[in-house]
Amino acid sequence: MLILTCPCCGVTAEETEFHGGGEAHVTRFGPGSSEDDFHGYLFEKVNPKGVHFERWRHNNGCGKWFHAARCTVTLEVFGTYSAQTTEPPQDIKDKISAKRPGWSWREFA
Amino acid sequence: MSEAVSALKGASFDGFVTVKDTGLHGMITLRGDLASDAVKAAVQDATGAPVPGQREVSGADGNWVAWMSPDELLLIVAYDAAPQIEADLRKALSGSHHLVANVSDARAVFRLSGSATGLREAIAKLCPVDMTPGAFGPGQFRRTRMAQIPAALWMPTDDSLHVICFRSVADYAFNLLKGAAAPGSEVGLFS
Amino acid sequence: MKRYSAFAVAREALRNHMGWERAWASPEPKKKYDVIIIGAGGHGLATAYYLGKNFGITNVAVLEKGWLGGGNTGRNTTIIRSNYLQDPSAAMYEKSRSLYETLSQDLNYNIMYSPRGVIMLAQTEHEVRGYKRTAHANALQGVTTEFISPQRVKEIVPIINLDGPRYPVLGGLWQARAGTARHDAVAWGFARACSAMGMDIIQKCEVTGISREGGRVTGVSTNRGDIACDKLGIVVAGHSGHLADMAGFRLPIESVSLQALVSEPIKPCMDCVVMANTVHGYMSQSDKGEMVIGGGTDGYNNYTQRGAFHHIEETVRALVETFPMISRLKMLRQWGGIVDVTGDRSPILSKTPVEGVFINCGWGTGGFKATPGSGWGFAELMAKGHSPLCNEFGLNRFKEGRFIDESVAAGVAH
Amino acid sequence: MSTRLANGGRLLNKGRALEFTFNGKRMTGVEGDTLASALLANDQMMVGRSFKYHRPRGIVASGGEEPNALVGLGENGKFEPNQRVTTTELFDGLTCASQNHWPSLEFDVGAINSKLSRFLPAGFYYKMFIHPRPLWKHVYEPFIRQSAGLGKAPRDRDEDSYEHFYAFYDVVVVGGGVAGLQAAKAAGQAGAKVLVMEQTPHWGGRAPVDGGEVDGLSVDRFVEQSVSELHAMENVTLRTRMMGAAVYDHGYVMGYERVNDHQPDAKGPRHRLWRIRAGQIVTATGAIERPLSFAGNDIPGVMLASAVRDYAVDYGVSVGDRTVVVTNNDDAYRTAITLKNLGLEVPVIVDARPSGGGPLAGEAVALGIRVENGKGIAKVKGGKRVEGVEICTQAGEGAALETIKCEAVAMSGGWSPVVHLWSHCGGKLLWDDENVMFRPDGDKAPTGAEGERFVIPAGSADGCLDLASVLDNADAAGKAAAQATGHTPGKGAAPQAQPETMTPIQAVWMMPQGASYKLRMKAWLDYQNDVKVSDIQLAAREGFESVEHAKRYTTLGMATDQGKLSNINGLAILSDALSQGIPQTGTTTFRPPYTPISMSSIAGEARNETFQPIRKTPMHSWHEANGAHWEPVGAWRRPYCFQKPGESVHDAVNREIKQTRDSLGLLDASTLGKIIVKGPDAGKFMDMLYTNMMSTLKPGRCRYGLMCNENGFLMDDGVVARLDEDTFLCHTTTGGADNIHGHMEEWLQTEWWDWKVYTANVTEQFAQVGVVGPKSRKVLQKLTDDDISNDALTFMGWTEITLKGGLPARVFRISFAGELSFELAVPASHGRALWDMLMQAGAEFGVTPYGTEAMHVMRAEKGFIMIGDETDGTVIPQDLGMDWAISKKKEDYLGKRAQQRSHMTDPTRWKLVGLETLDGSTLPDGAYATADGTNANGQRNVQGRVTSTYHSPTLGRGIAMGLVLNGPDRMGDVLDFPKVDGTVIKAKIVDPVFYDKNGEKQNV
Repeated sequence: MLILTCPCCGVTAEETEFHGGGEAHVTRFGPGSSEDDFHGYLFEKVNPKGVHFERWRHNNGCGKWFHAARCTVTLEVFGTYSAQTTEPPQDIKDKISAKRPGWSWREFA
Repeated sequence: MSEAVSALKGASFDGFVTVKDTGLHGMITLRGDLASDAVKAAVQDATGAPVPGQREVSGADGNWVAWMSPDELLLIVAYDAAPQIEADLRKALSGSHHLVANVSDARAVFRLSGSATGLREAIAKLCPVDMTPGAFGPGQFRRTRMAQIPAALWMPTDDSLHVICFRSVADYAFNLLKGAAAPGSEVGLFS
Repeated sequence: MKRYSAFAVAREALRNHMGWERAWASPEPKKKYDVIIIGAGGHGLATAYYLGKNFGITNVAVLEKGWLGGGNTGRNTTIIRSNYLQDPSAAMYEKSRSLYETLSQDLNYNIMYSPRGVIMLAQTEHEVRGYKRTAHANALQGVTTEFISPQRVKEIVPIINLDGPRYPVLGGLWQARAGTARHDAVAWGFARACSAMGMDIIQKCEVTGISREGGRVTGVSTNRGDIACDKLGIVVAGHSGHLADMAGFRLPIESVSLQALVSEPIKPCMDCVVMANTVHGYMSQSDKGEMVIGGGTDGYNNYTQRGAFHHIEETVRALVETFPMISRLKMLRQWGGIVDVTGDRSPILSKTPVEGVFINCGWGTGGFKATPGSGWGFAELMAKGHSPLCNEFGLNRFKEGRFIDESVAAGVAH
Repeated sequence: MSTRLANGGRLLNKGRALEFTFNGKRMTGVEGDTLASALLANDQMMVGRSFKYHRPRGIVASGGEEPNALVGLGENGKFEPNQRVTTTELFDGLTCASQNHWPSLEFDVGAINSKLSRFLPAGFYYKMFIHPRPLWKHVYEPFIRQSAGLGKAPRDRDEDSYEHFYAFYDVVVVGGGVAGLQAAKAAGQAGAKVLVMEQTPHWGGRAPVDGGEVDGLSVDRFVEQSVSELHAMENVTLRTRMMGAAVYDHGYVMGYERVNDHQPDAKGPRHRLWRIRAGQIVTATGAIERPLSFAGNDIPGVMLASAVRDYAVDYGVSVGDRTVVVTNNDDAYRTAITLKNLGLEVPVIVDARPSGGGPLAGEAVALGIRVENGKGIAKVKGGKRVEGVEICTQAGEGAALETIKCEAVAMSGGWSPVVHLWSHCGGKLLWDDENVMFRPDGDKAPTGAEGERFVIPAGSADGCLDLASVLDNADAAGKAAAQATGHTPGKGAAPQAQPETMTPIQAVWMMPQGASYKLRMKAWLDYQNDVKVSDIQLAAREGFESVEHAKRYTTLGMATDQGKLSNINGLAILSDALSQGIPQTGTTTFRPPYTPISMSSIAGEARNETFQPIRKTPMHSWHEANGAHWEPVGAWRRPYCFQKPGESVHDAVNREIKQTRDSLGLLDASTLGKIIVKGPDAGKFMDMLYTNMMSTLKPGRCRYGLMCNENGFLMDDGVVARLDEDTFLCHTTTGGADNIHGHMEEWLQTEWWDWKVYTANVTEQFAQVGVVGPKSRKVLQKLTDDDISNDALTFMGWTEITLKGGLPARVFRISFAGELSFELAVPASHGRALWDMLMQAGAEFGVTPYGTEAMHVMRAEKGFIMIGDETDGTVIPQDLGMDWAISKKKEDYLGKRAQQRSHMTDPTRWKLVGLETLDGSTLPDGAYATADGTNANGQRNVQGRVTSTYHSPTLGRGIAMGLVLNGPDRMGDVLDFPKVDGTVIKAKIVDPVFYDKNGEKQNV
């Protein structure tokens, strides 16, 4: 039973106040995009054993979406941050680098 | 004009705390830039209360402003005053990007009173919220889950607590609170 | 291999059971195999078994990083049914169910297939329509099911509460020949039979890399050395994404935790399996007397084989309402498994971008019931390059938008 | 025989006698007894039968580890099977019965299995019952099933209530023994907010039984003092009768509080499940004594040495006048000494260690007790109770040296720390060779939300076996927990106890070492599941080498005690058989809960009325009072129809339809979702949400729209009204409001966050009533002075009106039934009043409220689709011939790209048509249209299916809609729809609009 801190209302609450929304920082591909791009956007999830950037909604709270960086093996939460961004903020990446040397994700590390 | 009625028409229950449907309140949803002077002024004029801080509620007895999210407030006023306030807010905020909606009839409000520790216990049976004095108290506004429905809590005073939920589940919420306050089920924790 | 029988047991009893041989050998890996299967769960072992039985391919190794049958095969709620809506699913699960019927005899190992029947409760008008549709589809698919009245439901399951305050029981989809089997025994029986055919089941052997040459697989590296192969089958459920990564392709898969629990054993009180999807719970009673209960999946990627308590809570709450008599039973044990879920919640049995590499995954919460069928079809796919059972379950279906979506019928849970 | 002693019994109030019955036999105990101690006081040695062989079973332990003594407790609505007598407090009037036997405990037919045991080794059923196949289903399995299970299945509804409680602490200490109390003190004094939970009603754990001194106080005085100090601390909470049931991720602890089990008639909940979030968890859960594996170690009267001691000291109960003690460690000597001091006989202490024990042994000898070193028990004599033991040399093969008469055997194989809670969330163990135990590996603790360690073992749970080290260890644990939660622990030293000198334990897994097969197959490991040493050895021989394989093959440790007594002994035997070290073998996984917890406590308050929320409209009470036949729609409850007295559902539906089409009907449409979308970019946003062009909608007008998900599939539909230049009101399906609002917010917050759009879900603000039928304008006009004529309010328009009396309302002139109709929206608080007004005003037109079924039939007569019927998550608007609702002009909308995929544009996709049976009958729900031949898997080919089918009272025949291969191009074709019984209904492909094709009726 996870605890998460909602960066939008600042509350730290248990999982039951939240709703998971899957992989974060996925680029939307619309009409005109290639078959592979569209397929990648809709279906190909990273599903890593390790650091995962994911979306959550505080649905039994302020109702806002936010992002979390979480380890899928230990369930450690490295941090939560605004959903209005296209890549994880530097401080979160630094924190992960400190705790998981050599980790990598897409172009970030 | 027909008489407006709340979901449970003032029903009440006496357990180790008293649970009562507080009847109708005027409620207005305001979405906009809460930091803007326009919103601050409009809210002040409408309710006499300032824009509350994050997860806080401002105002007093029947005139509250609750922080719902970074861009949303819930104004709680007298039921009959709501239409006028709604109009005033619209006027005051015209020009800025905002949303104002009269939602006075969309919700039910319950008041828990009596034992100051008892009402904390009753809520702690239903909501995953730390109800310890110091962790939660007057001035705070907490949106959360009450058993299987979304709800929000605030404490006008140390010995009273308000629960707000959607109107359609008022029955369910009332039954939950009755069970939580049932005589003999005291936990004796916050005393 | 010495045959198992009541006579054999009696004979051994007189020798203090000293004469029993190993159920399966524990060999050292060879340098090369025709086929390597990664994953000695039910599906992997069944694949190996049918490769040998149906296609005479016995130079096969099944590599297992832990102990065989130690994944979802040993963690599920043992339900076997084939009352699926979509043709490809119904074909796969019915093939599997019919194989289960004679599996004990085929393997000379009692896997305790018990066709005690499965009821899926219809508790909304929408579910009623959904299950009636499924019954019609099943009739044309050669799957015997019927939509039954609440009274019939009550006759079959006397302990059920038909008119709960929330969702009255409006009927049910009844498959009399569905049932359960002893999950461990399925893995053990297949393992014993594979070993008897001369296949190598290599436990505690973790694959660390997949080697390729010119887009073709050449072998695997493991903690017990490199092993060459012509064909490679990846059958590792929740860890599929990880293995696909090694082979250099991605899967439309997410791994989440699924939970189950059992009560303390009580005397028999419910003969069949009951699934109540509206309230998210299902329950059966094991031969041991435990009520076996299936829970929900977490809403987030998880590799811990643990889950959050509120899923257990939701399931138990639903079942206490549906079967009030379990209220005073106690939960004995609770556990989780990692399931791999695809974009349409149907499995993938497919060739891959890497020649010679085949993938069997995405069974989500429904893998156990498909074990022999999946092995049968996947073995055919690996041996011949195509299989009617597997054709619709290809990887490319997501690109084409050709989904096999079972959730459209009311019966979404497995 | 076992009896109550004249003296002893520190937990008893002998002044108060309590009556209870066991198998109908009246017995007497005293206040403070557990059911176990009371049964023993009444010489009830045999209390049950084992699972497989139905062997006689007696009480072995004194706590939650008890594998044998399970009873059916209470009656009717308070009956509970498999209740452990050792953890059941005695109360006046308690009734219980033993389990798993027929016809009686004393004489049990099933005991025949015991005679056959050599033919029923581990896993025998995998090897038998294979041929002939039918016999398994019809003979073998039914037999196995009948003989399976333990307690009776409850019959009646549970009379009690249950609840949850959410609590938050810096430090949660599990276990109220000296270790728990000391850890709590250390953490409490540092200022941490602490909860201490103890599963029994008493503080102090085992220490008071074993004695000793702390800081010059007797240990029980020390316990009292610690408890009162803790009570005095504001920041410390103490709870008894509360078990630490489970530890989950991120410091989540389950506390299982048995509030009223000991006073079943008291008010309040029976159980309360505490859901606690802890910064740090201190597991001061103690240790459990291990049995020894010798032949006949399962005969009633063979007990753990510590349990024999507990019953004597805590409950003043002697389990026998003559007790033989057998051990491989010093601790068991305490039992002998205790018994001797109580004036009971201890004929001999059998110590497997050649060199014997330490000071305690000396003490025993000084008391005149005979001690035999290097010896073991070859076998226990007796059937339903112990009669004696055969002594042999431990090193030998079991040749009897002498037989000693006795009534009880107190055994000790050493102690195993209770590591369950440590392990639940991933804490690892290490094997301690010196102390012969698995204990927590401090370097591999469970980690929490921040990657921090959040469980700290304390006292004997951490492998400390004497009082002095327990206190040191626990004090350190408490301080560490406080530190880790941001508090500064005091510098003070831990309370001091006299360190004890003990001779080391010697690992003894088999007694005697070289026991013959005959002895090994009578040496029990798992008492409840009847797993013996020989079974584990068989498993090993057959290749079940993983500890998980051996467990599952033999069922070792899978009984209701979850192997608390058997697991370590079992895996030691397995290791030995595989000639590998115990650490190489490892343990099985520890799964929650620690001991079983009630299902009802997990369900908590969610039962009956509060099982799940039911959403009710403002008119709900009227519906209830007027014959509503309810249908759950999502969380809502809607009338399916309104039954008049004596009227069938079918007739009611037909009446409602006829009346509505002829004159006037009312529909409570309050459940429809209503979402406001407002802002400068609202139009742009609406164009992305809907497949239609919404930005061009004029204020005052309505437009029907479709919404797809990114995968292209139709997800919702409804009427959109433009309220003003930058405000839209979106109506959604009844089930859809919350999802669609969430869907909108998701796109606004996570993809288009720079767009200036706000949304608000105002579904519950409005009560909405459909006023439907030729007379609808008339009745509405009676209620308002505003102009609602066809010119003022044209079809698909909306306006604000004021009802007589001044109530403002919105009127939407839309129609889902195909008649002239208006939807009226008023504030929910006036919903019931509006309904009453309309009923009154409509009386002269025979106004008829109608339900969801009439609504469905009428929309089907009109060929309108219904989300969930025509759509099922795999249908795209193009399938439904709704291309008219898909804007060609728009570059993009959610789902557009997906709809360009090859399978979505495939011309052979099934398309929507009407279906008309040739014989006028009604097609069955979900029927399929067959095509020639079968597919590659031998399944019958199909070419279409029914999506909606009803009897139309208006047309007096069955009507249906369906999706059919090339349907729209095959008007007039006749299809075969087989019913499940095989008979075929023929239906013709027709236009889906069956009623008022030109839409004249809605446009007057």
